[in-house]
Amino acid sequence: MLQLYQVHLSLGGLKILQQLSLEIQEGKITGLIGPNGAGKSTVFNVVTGLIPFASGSVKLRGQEILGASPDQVSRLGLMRTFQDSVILSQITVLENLISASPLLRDISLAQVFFRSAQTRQRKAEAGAKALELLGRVGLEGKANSLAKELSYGQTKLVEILKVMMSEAELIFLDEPFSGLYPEMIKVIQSLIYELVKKGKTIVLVEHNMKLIEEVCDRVIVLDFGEKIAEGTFAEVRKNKKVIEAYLGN
Amino acid sequence: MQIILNGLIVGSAYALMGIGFSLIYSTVRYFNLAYGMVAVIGAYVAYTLMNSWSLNYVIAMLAGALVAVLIGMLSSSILFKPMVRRGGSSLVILVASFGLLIILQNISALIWQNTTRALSISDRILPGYNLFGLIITPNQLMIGAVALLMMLILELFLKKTRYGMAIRAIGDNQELTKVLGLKTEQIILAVYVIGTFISAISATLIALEIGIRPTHGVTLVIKAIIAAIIGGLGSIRGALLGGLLLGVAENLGIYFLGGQWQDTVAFTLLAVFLLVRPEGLFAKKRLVSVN
Amino acid sequence: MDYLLHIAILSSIYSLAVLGQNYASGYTGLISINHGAFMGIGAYAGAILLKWYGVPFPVAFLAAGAATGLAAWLLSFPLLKLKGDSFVLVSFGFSFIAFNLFLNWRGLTNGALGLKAIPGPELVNLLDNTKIIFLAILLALILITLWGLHKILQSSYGVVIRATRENQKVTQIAGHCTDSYRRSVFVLSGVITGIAGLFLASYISTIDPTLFNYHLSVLLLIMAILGGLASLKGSIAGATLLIVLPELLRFLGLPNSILAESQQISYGLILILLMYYRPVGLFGTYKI
Amino acid sequence: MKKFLLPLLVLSLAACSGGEQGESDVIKIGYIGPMTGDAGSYGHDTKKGIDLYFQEHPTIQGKKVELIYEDAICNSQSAASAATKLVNIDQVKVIIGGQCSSETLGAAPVTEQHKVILISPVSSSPEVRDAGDYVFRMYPSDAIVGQTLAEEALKYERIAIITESTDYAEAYHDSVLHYLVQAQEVTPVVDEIVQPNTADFKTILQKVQNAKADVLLSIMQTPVKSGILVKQAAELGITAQIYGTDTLAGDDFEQHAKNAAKGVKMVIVAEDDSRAEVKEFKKVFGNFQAPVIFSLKSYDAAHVLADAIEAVGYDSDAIKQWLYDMPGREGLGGPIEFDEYGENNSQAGSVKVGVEDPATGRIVFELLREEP
Repeated sequence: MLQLYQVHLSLGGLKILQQLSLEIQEGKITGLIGPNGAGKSTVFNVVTGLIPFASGSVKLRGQEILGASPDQVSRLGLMRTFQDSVILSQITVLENLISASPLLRDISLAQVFFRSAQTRQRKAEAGAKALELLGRVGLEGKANSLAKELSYGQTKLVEILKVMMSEAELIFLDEPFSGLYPEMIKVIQSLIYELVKKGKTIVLVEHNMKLIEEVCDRVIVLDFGEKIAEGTFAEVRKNKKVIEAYLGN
Repeated sequence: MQIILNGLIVGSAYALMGIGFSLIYSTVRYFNLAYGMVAVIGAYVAYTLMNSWSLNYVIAMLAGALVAVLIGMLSSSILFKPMVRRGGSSLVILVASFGLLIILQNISALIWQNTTRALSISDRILPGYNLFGLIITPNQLMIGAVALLMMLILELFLKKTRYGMAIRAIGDNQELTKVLGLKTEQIILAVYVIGTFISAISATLIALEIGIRPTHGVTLVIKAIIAAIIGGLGSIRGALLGGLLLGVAENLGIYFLGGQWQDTVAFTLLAVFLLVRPEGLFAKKRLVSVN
Repeated sequence: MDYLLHIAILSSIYSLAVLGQNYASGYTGLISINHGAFMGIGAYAGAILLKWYGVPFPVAFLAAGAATGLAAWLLSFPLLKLKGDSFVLVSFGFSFIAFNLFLNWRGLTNGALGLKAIPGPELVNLLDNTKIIFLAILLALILITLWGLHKILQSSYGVVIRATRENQKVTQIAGHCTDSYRRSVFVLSGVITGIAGLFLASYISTIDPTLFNYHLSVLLLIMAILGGLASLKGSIAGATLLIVLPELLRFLGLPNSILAESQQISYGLILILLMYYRPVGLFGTYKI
Repeated sequence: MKKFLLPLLVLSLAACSGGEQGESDVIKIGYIGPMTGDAGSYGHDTKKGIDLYFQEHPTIQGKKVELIYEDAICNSQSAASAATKLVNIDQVKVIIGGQCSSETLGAAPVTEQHKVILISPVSSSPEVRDAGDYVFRMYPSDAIVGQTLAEEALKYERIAIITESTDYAEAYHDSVLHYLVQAQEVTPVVDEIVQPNTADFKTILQKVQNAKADVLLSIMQTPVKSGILVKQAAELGITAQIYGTDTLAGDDFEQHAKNAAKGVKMVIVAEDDSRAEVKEFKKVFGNFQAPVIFSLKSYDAAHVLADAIEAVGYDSDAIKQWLYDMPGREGLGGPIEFDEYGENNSQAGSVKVGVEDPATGRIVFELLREEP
């Protein structure tokens, strides 16, 4: 599904990603773990085009996307959440969700005026889907209130719903569980399983090892921008380099 | 060549304004448009001191700068700090600072009328000195000398003193300094004092050439912003070079294109820099910040 | 009676301009202090055609919109690369450049002498009191603009541009090319403001560069913020208040020497108090 | 929508109650001028000139005179607002006003439409000539005065001109250039324009220096600009003879130019100092913020208007006709006679030169005694 080959990123002498090569298999949940500052979020930022000045090659289903702009990458079916969950605060929760729907893409002024029935219909369709998703997690009451009124947990939840709205094939989740109490984690876990059931590929960055073991099929370990181990959680757990990286070098 | 000399002299005054502005911006992270007007009020005070109490130019300039510092600190503590505490975004503060600029501009128009007040070192107009073919007028000499002096003092202050290093540290990373226990409130106040002091000196210097008018508040702050952005926001050396570059470019524009295109040249220079090198000459490239 | 019509016409012209300003600043977060320059471009483009080439008013109307749209489109390339403070400052810089162009391109704009005797729309002469028809045309134009903007803002297009206002990166991640949206918003807001400029020119029939300097750009922004960012009726309320207020001051008989200065100081105070207590203004829904 | 109609209603109530005064007991005269802003000093002096006249002659046809002052901040849009208010609310038939040409041009369409007399004491731009047949002006058009300056310049070989890009200065510059190039086929060696707000002339003066011009015409909107130009020219050691226009004299000029003003000449529509009533006027007036001629012209405007109303009553058409037919007369500010365009071009410019007043050591401008 996604191949990174010799991806290198350095900023003013500081090597952030060093000749990183890795592969994400389709339909699986891959965990991306490593101590703080290993470059996990940076990988997300490079692949999704937020950081344009990395070198090497990134192929999504065989198509080179390094250097493409975030919206071009997104159109190829890739969606992500953010570590510190950035929400569009001064618009409604419903609007937050439908802004991620492919139905709202490439609307031109001409379509608004001359094919207004069609655009209205597509917006209504996206709205219905959003309401249905909100209903599933008991947030439909918040649909028309401004997103800034959501609690931290609810914001995390809405971010996952946004990913589901985008119907993306490849999904990057950046610490979706951090700072949540157990029932909320259960809800998000069920949503993730639902995504996998639909044949989506997920890359998960998370510090809670119990969740990684429970959720991920494969795991890739990064340290100082380098891949130091790969395999199932059990194999990786025994790997000496991983222990060393975590327990302190 | 004379044109470039004229440009460097005026540029050194712009550089001073730019340095003060860049210094303040690097610590407080918002644009204070009233900065230029506070400086002009410093020049007005110097003017009044010179005329009513016939103080000599340099003493009046320093006194005027102290008054400007007072106003600067007042505006920071009464208006800007509470707004930052209430979580106002930098845009909100920019618009509020524009409101303050309009108020100060019209108050000085009421006090000193809307005419252009003259400021000069001596009663008689003395012809310029001739240095191997280049003419340098007494005013230009004063501007260049004082500007250079101020820059040296600032450079020493930032490099040698404890406060200086703290200011540079806070410039790089605001959270870091909070963690290190440096009292950011005090440092921000210190930066305001220094920045406003320098800007008032520079405004009083420029006044030697073009007099003092309430509308100069806006033009000066714009020149300071251009110098600061070209040099790279937050970098002192950058603002210095940005100011000089701006001064020379303006004067070359006046000579070759004609006097009426002075502002246009200044803004085109800014636009070109923002297109080619948005982070300016010396600023560091930053990793992406999402919000 | 005429005086009331005069104020109503000025208020509608400025309301139209502030609708343009608010469409860019309130709904799409492009806080620009250069819409005064757009009004100038529209005014001069239309006035030159009307006065020297005697074109019928509708042609000048289209020309004013097209000229301002083109200027906005060209300006959008350097400007949209910037965000936050630098966007505001460079847009402020453009209002200086535009003022200089009006002042010094003597061949086209007759420089500081300005243009005199700019004819108004032909319809106006149906009635002897030209102001009534003038006001009618303006109100019709405002209604059309309100209907159009309302339609855009309720549509999915409106959702996307407000999303770009909140956070460009997140909206890009959601698959929208934010720059093309911001560009089309900036151009349309320029066109609306340019047409308001044309009506100002043909109403007071004599224009000179000082009418369109940075003061006008600042006034339009204050009107948008006072009325309320991201609010259509706020734009109209803000514009009307700041036109009617100074005229009221004429009746209070303040000693003239401090009249203009006190008026300006009240603008400054309004700005600070608004930013401090109620950044959304009277009817606004967006806090910058 | 209904929210903003409220202020309009309030306004109309205030307006209607004030408007309905009968023909009866008061003659209302409007005034439009820049009370504040950069040209505030002009507005101040012209207003004072009118006040002075109506203090001396408080009534016309036995009726009390009421003056209504409106500020137009040297801007055509506010002039239009001021004129509309005066014409509709105060229902004046006569307005003394428009000091800046942009004000007169802004107010003219409103006064023309309502057939109200607009008499401008000091607008000098040639554009005002055909602003309307109810529009009159006391000050000769720049086209005439410019000619005198051009003739003075022709006494030298290499002419340099520096102009500020404002309405008055550019109009004046065009008439001087027109006369030099068309009439005399002489082209200036330097013809530069400077921006209105900044005033750093050194680089342009460098051009004048390099072109070895022997005469420099400084056409500026305000005295302070000429003052700075003269100062910087002296600093750069420029030897060319400097000529200013009627906006040169003023205390701002003196503050900046100081001793460098010695020998600077200026062409101005000058009042004749020798006349006793002019000296008397100056004594009564006190200190001048703008050139003396401005307040004299506004005094004359009030005088001519009062005589017209006295003769034909408070009716604008009658007043218009009376003014056109008015025989030439001698006002404080010089001869007054209106041509068919309402212009008063019966006065050419005269030359003054800066001489050091031995008593105070200050530079004072006196009429050049020997005629060229």
